[in-house]
Amino acid sequence: MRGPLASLTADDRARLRRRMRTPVLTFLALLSLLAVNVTLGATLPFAHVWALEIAVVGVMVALILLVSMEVRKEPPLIRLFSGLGFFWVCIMVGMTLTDYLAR
Amino acid sequence: MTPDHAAIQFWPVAASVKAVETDELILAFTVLTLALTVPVFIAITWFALRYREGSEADRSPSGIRSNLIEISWMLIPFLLTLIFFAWGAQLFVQSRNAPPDAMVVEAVGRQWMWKFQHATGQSEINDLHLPIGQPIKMRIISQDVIHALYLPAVRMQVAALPDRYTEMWFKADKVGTFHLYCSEYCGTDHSVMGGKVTFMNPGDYQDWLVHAGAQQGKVAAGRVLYQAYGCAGCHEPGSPVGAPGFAGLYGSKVQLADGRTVTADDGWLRDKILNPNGDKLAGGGKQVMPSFAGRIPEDDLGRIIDFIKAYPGTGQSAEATR
Amino acid sequence: MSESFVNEPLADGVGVARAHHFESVAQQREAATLGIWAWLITELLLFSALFLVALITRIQHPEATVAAARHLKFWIGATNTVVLICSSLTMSMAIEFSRMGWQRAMVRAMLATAALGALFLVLKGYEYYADWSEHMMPFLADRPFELAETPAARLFVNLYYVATVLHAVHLFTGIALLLGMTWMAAKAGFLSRHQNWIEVYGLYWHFIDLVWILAFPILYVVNRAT
Amino acid sequence: MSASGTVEGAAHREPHSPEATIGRKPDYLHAESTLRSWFLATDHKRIAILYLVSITGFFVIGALAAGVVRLALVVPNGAIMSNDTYNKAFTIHGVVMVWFFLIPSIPATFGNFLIPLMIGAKDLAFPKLNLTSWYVFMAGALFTLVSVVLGGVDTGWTFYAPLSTAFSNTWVLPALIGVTIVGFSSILTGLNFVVTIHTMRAPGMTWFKLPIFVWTHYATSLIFLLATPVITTALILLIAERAFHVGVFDPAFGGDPVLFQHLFWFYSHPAVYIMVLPGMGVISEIVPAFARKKLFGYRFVAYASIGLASVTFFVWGHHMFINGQSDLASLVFSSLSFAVAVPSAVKVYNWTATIHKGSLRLDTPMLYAMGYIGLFVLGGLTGLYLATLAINQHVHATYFVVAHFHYIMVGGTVLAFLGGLHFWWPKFTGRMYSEPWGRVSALLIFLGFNVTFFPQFILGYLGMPRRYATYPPEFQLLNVLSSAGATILAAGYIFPMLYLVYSLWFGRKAPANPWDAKGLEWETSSPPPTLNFVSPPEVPRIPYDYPIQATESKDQHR
Repeated sequence: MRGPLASLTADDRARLRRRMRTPVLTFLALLSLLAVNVTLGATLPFAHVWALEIAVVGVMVALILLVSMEVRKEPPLIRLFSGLGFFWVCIMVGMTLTDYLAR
Repeated sequence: MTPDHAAIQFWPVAASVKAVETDELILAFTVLTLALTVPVFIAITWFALRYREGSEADRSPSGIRSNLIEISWMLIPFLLTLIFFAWGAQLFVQSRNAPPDAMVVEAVGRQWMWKFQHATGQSEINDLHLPIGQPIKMRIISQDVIHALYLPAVRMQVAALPDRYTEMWFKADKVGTFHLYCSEYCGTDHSVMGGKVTFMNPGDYQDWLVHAGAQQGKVAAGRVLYQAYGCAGCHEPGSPVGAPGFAGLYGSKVQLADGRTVTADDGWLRDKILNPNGDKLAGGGKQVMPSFAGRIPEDDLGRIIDFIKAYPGTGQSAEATR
Repeated sequence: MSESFVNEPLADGVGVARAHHFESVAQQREAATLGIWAWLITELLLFSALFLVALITRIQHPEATVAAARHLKFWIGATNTVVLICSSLTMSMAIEFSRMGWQRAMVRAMLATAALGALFLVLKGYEYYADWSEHMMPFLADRPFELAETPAARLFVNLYYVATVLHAVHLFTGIALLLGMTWMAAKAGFLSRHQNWIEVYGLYWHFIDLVWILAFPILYVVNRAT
Repeated sequence: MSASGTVEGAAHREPHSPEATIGRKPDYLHAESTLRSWFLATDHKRIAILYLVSITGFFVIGALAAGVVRLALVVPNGAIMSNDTYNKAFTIHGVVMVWFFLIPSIPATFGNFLIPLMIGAKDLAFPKLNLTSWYVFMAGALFTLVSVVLGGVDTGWTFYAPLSTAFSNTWVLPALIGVTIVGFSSILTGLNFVVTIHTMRAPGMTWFKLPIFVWTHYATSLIFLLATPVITTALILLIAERAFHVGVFDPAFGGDPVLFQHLFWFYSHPAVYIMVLPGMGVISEIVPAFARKKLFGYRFVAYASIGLASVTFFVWGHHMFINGQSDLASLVFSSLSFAVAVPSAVKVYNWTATIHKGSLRLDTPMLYAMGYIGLFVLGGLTGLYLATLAINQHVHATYFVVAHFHYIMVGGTVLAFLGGLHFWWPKFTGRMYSEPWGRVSALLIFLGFNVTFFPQFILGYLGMPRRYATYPPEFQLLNVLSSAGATILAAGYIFPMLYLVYSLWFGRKAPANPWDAKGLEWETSSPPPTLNFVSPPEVPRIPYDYPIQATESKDQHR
């Protein structure tokens, strides 16, 4: 039940700053990574630029998982679960490609 | 229609080297299966009798080191079955790589019939005549859904895909007539989408290509098409629709509603199939037949007309066209 | 970032009421977190199967896929990605406020999140309208397709609709849930009973965001290059 | 978030052990008796009963369709019914049995009822979600059922494109929508089990004290979570394909129908283990209880469950050897398929070793368990035949396949289901059934099953394709034999339905532990009270603490 920001005590401001630091930094990092990808996509500077784009996306995904979704603070079980789905996606894609890349 | 099969059989005829090898493989696998399962069955039964509650059996701990026994019964059956993977894979790889001198036969599947075309141009519907001693490469495709061409006598089947060619090759070594099936479920008449494959001596095959093949095949093929395009559903005597029958039709004079009389020849039959609404027949029957223009390719149309030409007159046996 | 690793305790008066079948609140919280992660695994595989289909389409029809991808509204997609990244920030803020016990601020952050989600849907709707007017809706039988001369382009364009509609459905459901929860969260005593709802919901929202972070490059960006 | 995990909220005022205040409370069946109390139940035991009643209904429908199929095949020329009727009948049989019976069968009934009891919890982690999953299941299943029975669908349960998307004129669309909906029910059940097994175990109930039943259900739940969403996507694409001609599976637009098969089998092969693993769990409970002996190789059996659930994701391509996938893919999938033999062998040999030097009681559940072991072994090994490339080229899509998977699905899952039903019937209902009738039915089912399905192995090797409404006359003898066996099998199914229902009113009252079995579910009354245990159960020192212990138990439980 807090009032508008103006009525905050100095202590509250410090808490707010401490609490908001990580989300804001993550936000800025995500935006800059997106900017990189959009620039690459719009200019297509070199062949096989998709590989770099995928790598940038990988960093963005890792950032959301580890920081925004706080996986790095979670116990090992949750960490395992958060990675499990991605591992299974690799199985699905990899095994399917044994067909499509060898036809 | 009956291929060379006994009334009751317990082992399928093997008409190629691959078929014999597949049989050997499955027999050997069965020996292994028995070696792995019979002890289990005997053990379960024996234990069930020996160690029934109240029996005077020795139940003192056996002292078996369990990790060793666990690992052995994990690995020994696995390694034994791997032999069969290798064996099966080797036969498979052979069966996937046709020799360069193979004779190419085209196979086209569609709901619900097979059309085969020989290298020399002759074509057949549902039935297939092939020489022995000569590698045959079937180039298979479908016009609609997925089918699969299955020849049990050579122990081979391959899907007929709508978008690309698949291949199957074999070298038959036994003269005879065997089943030919569609083995991928393809809709209503899946189970009648098939016929027979006849393996012949090369000389007989050449003979067949020159004489019988082209001619005798046509009427029979026409009959299949007559069924496949749904003509029979209305035109066969006794059908609920009561469309005009074909007995004695070819060459006869037909009364039309506008008073004209025409002769039912090849050209008129063709027009009537493609444009049923033209040349309305006398007798006031309701015109319900849909147009087949664009739906029947020209070669099929020719076969259907051949079939109508040969349609037996009233009283004759329908067997004449089979 | 080191101090952010230090687990800050919840503020006074913030917590979770134990349901009858749990032995402790800790167990209940653990169950909720694990449950949402299990659900997110299924979401990931759901969308990944679509991405796999997009990959196969690209392998089988590279030129048609590139032609189709270049017709997508790249800049609207990019703007929408920014919108969702903003909504992720407001969601993270809502979670932090809930932990601090600042209920009003939390409710405002949640409303902002829902508003950004709605903005995404509005932009998406505008994008569909633009696609429609450019004849880029091949699934409409009575409307000619712009890329009719490369028939396989149809595959990728239609797949784009399936994927984005599926994502929009998730977002729409998410907004509805969020508004319902905001309504409850505005009442007194919410944070003392259901604080972990915000955390669990936050994971879902971030994940829908993550799916878009994957979908945007897979649909719009990587296929622009031949 | 873990930050706050240890902090108890201000509103948490209830005492920690409400059990102390509970006196003699009525059991879960009699706690309330209104219809509303059943249809809005959140008690996992009541939801299990809801599932049990509904899947029994679906089983009857599927079995009737099977009866129609076997009737048609008595004559080779299709004189009994039209091809369309036959195709619709086998589609009903497949769709209903696979999607609405086999997949939910053991997990949604026994798993739902027993997992909380076995781990010493009061309920599943998410009781409302559990009820939701039943409603989702019923909604999807009834939707599909109406379309396959009233309208008819002729695609088979596999819905292969482009037959299902562009060619069939039947009610494919509603059937697909219903099956898609049912998938969500599977996901919710699996999610609930995973969370419950991780977080709700009683104090002291460590992973290696869990019954194998719980292990296999954990493995099954992982498959639910990891595989089901992929079939959901595949079905959504199929629905979009049929309704809007998306094109990705339609060769007319350059799409690839084989891609649908990949997505389909990525789910549907693991789904085989959704059906098989829970059955293995049931057998692992029954065999030690009736041999009075500790389960042999407990840890190996537990690990084998997780092993099976993982390996099963690498082998789906063995359904597609002749379907136009690349030769490399076929070789890879074939070789990996042989790895399934390892964990399967672990299970079978350990059950057999458990019987060795036991003290056996051949009651009804044990008869089913022994039948299961025999039939599962045959079904599993013929699976290896099918994974062998050269054999597959001959018997793919023949009756050999039909026989193989019925040995797994009926010989395996259905026998385990019936064995488990008899084993836990006293716990579910508080009543004992007629033991002589139980034994007679078990023997009838075993006999009827083998007469029905063994001839189909021969038919398949002779080359009779599956899904055939008509067939060459030389196959008639074996088909008639198979149909005759189906009649015996049907009789075997009817008996339990009669005497089990009879026992509900006239059966002897069951004690808490009629079999003198181990496991926490036997520590509470039959039927259990609403919150499962009157006082917190004491977790045993080791699992399967039966009188006869092989020396290996020391190795296993250091």
